[in-house]
Amino acid sequence: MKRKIIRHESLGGRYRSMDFEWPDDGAKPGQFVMVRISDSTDPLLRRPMSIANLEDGLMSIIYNVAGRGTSLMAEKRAGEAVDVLGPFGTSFDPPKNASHLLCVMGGVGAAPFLFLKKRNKDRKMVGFYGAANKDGLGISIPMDEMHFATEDGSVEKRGLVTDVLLEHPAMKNRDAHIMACGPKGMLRAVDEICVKHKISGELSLEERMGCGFGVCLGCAVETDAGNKRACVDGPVFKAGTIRWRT
Amino acid sequence: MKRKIIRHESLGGRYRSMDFEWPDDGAKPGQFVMVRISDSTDPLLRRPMSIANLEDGLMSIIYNVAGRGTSLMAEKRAGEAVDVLGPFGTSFDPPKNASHLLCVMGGVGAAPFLFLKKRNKDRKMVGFYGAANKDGLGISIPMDEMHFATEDGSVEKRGLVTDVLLEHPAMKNRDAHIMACGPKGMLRAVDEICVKHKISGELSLEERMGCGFGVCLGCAVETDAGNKRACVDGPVFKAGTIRWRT
Amino acid sequence: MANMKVRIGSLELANPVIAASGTFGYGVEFADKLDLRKIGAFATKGLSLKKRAGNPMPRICETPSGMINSIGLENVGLDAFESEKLPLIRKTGARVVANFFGETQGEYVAAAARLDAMDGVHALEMNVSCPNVEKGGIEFGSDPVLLEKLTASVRKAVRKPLIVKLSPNVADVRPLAMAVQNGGADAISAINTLKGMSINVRTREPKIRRVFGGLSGPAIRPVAVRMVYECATTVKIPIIGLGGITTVEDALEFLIAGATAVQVGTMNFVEPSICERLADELSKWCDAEGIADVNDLVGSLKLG
Amino acid sequence: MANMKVRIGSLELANPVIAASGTFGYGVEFADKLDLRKIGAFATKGLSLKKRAGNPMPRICETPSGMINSIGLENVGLDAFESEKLPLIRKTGARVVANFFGETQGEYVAAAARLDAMDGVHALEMNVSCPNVEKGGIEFGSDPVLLEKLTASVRKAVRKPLIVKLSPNVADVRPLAMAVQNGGADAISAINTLKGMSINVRTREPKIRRVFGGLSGPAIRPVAVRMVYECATTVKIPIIGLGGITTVEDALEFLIAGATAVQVGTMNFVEPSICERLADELSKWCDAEGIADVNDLVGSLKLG
Ligand SMILES: Cc1cc2nc3c(=O)[nH]c(=O)nc-3n(C[C@H](O)[C@H](O)[C@H](O)COP(=O)(O)OP(=O)(O)OC[C@H]3O[C@@H](n4cnc5c(N)ncnc54)[C@H](O)[C@@H]3O)c2cc1C
Ligand SMILES: Cc1cc2nc3c(=O)[nH]c(=O)nc-3n(C[C@H](O)[C@H](O)[C@H](O)COP(=O)(O)OP(=O)(O)OC[C@H]3O[C@@H](n4cnc5c(N)ncnc54)[C@H](O)[C@@H]3O)c2cc1C
Ligand SMILES: Cc1cc2nc3c(=O)[nH]c(=O)nc-3n(C[C@H](O)[C@H](O)[C@H](O)COP(=O)(O)O)c2cc1C
Ligand SMILES: Cc1cc2nc3c(=O)[nH]c(=O)nc-3n(C[C@H](O)[C@H](O)[C@H](O)COP(=O)(O)O)c2cc1C
Ligand code: FES
Ligand code: FES
Repeated sequence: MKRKIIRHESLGGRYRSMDFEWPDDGAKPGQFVMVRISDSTDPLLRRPMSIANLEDGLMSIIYNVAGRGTSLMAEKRAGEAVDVLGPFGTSFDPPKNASHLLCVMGGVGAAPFLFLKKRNKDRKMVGFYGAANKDGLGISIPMDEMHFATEDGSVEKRGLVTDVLLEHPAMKNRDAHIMACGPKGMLRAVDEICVKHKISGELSLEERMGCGFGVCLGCAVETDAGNKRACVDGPVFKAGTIRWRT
Repeated sequence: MKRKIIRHESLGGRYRSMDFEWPDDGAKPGQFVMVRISDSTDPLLRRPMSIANLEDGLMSIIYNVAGRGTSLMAEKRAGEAVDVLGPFGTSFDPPKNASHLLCVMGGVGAAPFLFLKKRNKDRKMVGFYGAANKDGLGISIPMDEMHFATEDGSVEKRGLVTDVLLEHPAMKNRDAHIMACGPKGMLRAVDEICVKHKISGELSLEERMGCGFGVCLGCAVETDAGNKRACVDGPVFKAGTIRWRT
Repeated sequence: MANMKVRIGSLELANPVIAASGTFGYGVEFADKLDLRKIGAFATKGLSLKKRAGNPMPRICETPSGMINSIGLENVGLDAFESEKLPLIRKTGARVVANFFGETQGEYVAAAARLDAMDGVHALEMNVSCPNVEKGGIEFGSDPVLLEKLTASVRKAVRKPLIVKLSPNVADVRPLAMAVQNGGADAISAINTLKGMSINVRTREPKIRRVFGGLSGPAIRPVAVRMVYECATTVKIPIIGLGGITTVEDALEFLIAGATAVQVGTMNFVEPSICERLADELSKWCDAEGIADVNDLVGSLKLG
Repeated sequence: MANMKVRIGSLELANPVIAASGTFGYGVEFADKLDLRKIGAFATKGLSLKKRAGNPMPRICETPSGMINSIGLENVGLDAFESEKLPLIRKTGARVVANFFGETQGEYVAAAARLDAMDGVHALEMNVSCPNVEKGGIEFGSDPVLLEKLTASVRKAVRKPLIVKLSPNVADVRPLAMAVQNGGADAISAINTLKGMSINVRTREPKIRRVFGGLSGPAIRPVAVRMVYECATTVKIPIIGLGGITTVEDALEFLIAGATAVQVGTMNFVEPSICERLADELSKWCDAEGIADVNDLVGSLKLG
């Protein structure tokens, strides 16, 4: 579906955000869309992008120029059209009675949490935002409490965002709920934390995707219940269900 | 070589002209450049385009949106860069003592004659411009005398431009010189006219081109002297030397 | 309006556009993306007697104008297909080509016989790009003798139209096309994916966990058109052409080369409604060109 | 600065980047486009004993991320090559790989022997994707027995490094790689073009007059990398990898898969100075990654 781009700008640092026309079709935080880069057959496949907001007839995505597809995307201008399919996948579904909502975000993995917070303005959320360096923390989210970690120590704590999470007092609480999106290593660490601390959690997995709607089987995730597809059975999976491979 | 596009506009009808920065490197009318459409590998090959002018540090090309390559070209905007190699090939070389210079042009094949006339302002030239319909006559050239022919009769003579050429009084003159650029059928007809009337002529042949500089051998033209390459031995060939195939 | 109906053995399709196996799930995933009644048919993901989990990740990567996949023939198995998928598929009104495979001739025959008995399966497509575990892993589709035997034994076991899908990883496809015809199949589909490989140079690991995978998409179209032409000029049974179709012109290339119908694979991922669009555009193209019957295009290549 | 020198038999190249046959003319056409001393070598257009006019037009067409060519091995012949081209080539200081072919084993041997004697030719590359007119047109490069015999007889006739260039239009490239090694060649280059076809649907004519042509360019890279890997894990002689290289990452894919050197073909048309750029970028990449010797990359694929 071709949609008109209304705004397309750099967020400073490594990320760019793109807003395009989109009706409020009930898309939920954690879901994603598939973006077609060009009408050419190279690059051929669509690219999955988390929904970073949906408000007033505009959908936002926030992306990192990672390779050829996203660099071509960065060349598009406001006024031009972008071809987007979706929304696809499962969403974050924090339990109504959770005592604390802890959001663990790595780099551009913060994008869905912007949407989550916008849709849950009245629920208190604590953000834990990690990246390699300052540049990787470019998504600003109106969390009620925010903690940062950088591998180079340029912002707040030097180290892993999961270390900051572990130090948080809310972790003592079994009714807390953790949600995470970011690199695999981080997700795995969060998963192990959830299991160890017996805290409920949701993990958004970014697998390579061919289609985004469940038919190519390119995005298999091994779970206790067998192969699942990251695009329709995920991207948001319950913590404690994934069989991690090295 | 990446060059900045200074102007890019529709000429009305089917043609568009693009002006980009280019030093006056001695390029001559009849020569062409090879334009890279995109950094993507699809479309892969450069597209040959006649030089329509070179003046004040700007080169112009005029093109017809014929297929995928030229449609993508049409999307480029002033201020962006275009990747151009050249100039390549032979040029029109009308004899100094020709009594009349007769330019036979078909459709977008008029482009090199714009450059030819600009470089030969003081030489009298007669233009014969043919196309399927009015839309195909969109290149305006300050010839000293201009005749038109359209297949649908929408402009001047209904029929072939070569018929108009044959009716011209200058054709009685053995010292006239004919130059032609356009579709193959037209070129072949002009070639036969030159031979029959014993008038010297030059034909610019548009063969499919892979490289533009003589190495792929994709542009072979059969001549009395064996295979020639349209890109380095042409595109401008002497009339009476081509072995036409159906 | 031009006639769009084409015939594959005893099966008549409303038009020549079929969605290719492995790119259209079990069809039901597309029920909200296009009108399944408006396309010729769809081919299911390759089915085997037993459910299969497939290969480890990563299973796909992108290449210039193409992609490599090594899904490893993951599928729900015939039981679940019959009990869970087929009832839903039947409701859509789609024409169904059941794609299937085995690791031994016996498995092929058994799977084919079961599918032949299932209500709502209209034709069988046999994927022979699979290693024969009884013959040291040589692919069924690479040896004419093996292939003719396999085709003949499956033929005996089924009454529905039998299509054999050829592998392009051969020196010459013509003896294999002959083998399929001699074995009694109703049609050939060509081509399956080309064996390819790609490397992540940063990690120096193959981009596909199992190292090799199948190359599909526009990149392979010239190879596919060539093989379809070679098949069509070798055998009399109808050919279903596929490999890299993205536009109606691409589909026409296959028809003109000698295909009676076409399949669209990888592009279903990029444009989920493409099969319906191409069926529609093909019909309009025929009308615009004054072609009364799409079958008149088949094999209409003009040689100079 | 990392060592960039690689060895093909007795020939040492300044770096592993070679311009591929048929895409670099006779080298002299590129003298004003790049510094020929800065690339490993270039391969000439395929040479035959006698001059050849090649195939009728059209000879090329574009395909998704690729092109088809059917030039028909047009070349100036060995006499003109020696008397007209070679003196000019020698002035450039380029390393020259003379690509050659024949229609019979005798022609191959005769052409090879002549090139072996020419000053300024540093290595020979034998194109075996040609029909054997004595054997009913079967390609020399498709039959291991024929190929080993051909290689051995050419080997006897020449002292310069002998490279045999393999065709990808085979079911399994490994027996052919073995045949080349057994025949005594110094190296293998792989791959030549894939047999392809494309049709102009408006005119219904093949886009290539001779119907079939060779598919090259980025589209075929996954097939090429796979075949290079298969060759490199089968034989001990060095492999020269090619097929669709457009970036330094692409070149690295081939090295990591097991190639000692690479060739760049079609992309010379699009970016005439690409070989020099890639040689430069490869050296910088090694430095940035702390690789002391480009040969350390060769076959460094990590399997999980
Ligand atoms: C559900 C989901 C949601 C995503 N949301 C976002 C988002 O909101 N913002 C954002 O910037 N990125 C997001 N990604 C990742 C994004 O899709 C990839 O970065 C993008 O496809 C890279 O495309 P490219 O052509 O620029 O890079 P390529 O040249 O294709 O690859 C560059 C690098 O990205 C990696 N990569 C490629 N595809 C994927 C993929 N599907 N998942 C993970 N890594 C990949 C490659 O391995 C490579 O290292 C998401 C991925 C998924 C699966
Ligand atoms: C020396 C030379 C000078 C040229 N000058 C001009 C010019 O000034 N303006 C202009 O509009 N066009 C010119 N052309 C033709 C132009 O190169 C083609 O129209 C263009 O390449 C089509 O590209 P495309 O991708 O848009 O079309 P494609 O999709 O590639 O093809 C569309 C149609 O154009 C035909 N075509 C493709 N390439 C060529 C070619 N090289 N020559 C002739 N026909 C071709 C195809 O057969 C097809 O019918 C010139 C060609 C040559 C050889
Ligand atoms: C992800 C994927 C899975 C596939 N699975 C199957 C399969 O199960 N059985 C089969 O016969 N072909 C399978 N194929 C091959 C396609 O049906 C088709 O032959 C091939 O992709 C070429 O067509 P295309 O270029 O239009 O994709 C698969 C292709 C892809 C891309
Ligand atoms: C126009 C053209 C002409 C070619 N001529 C020859 C040739 O004469 N001899 C040969 O061995 N290979 C020839 N090739 C094959 C290339 O050398 C190379 O193997 C092939 O194009 C794959 O590499 P690429 O994808 O980088 O182009 C030719 C290729 C092209 C495109
Ligand atoms: S991306 Fe295709 S099945 Fe998930
Ligand atoms: S276009 Fe390549 S030789 Fe003329």
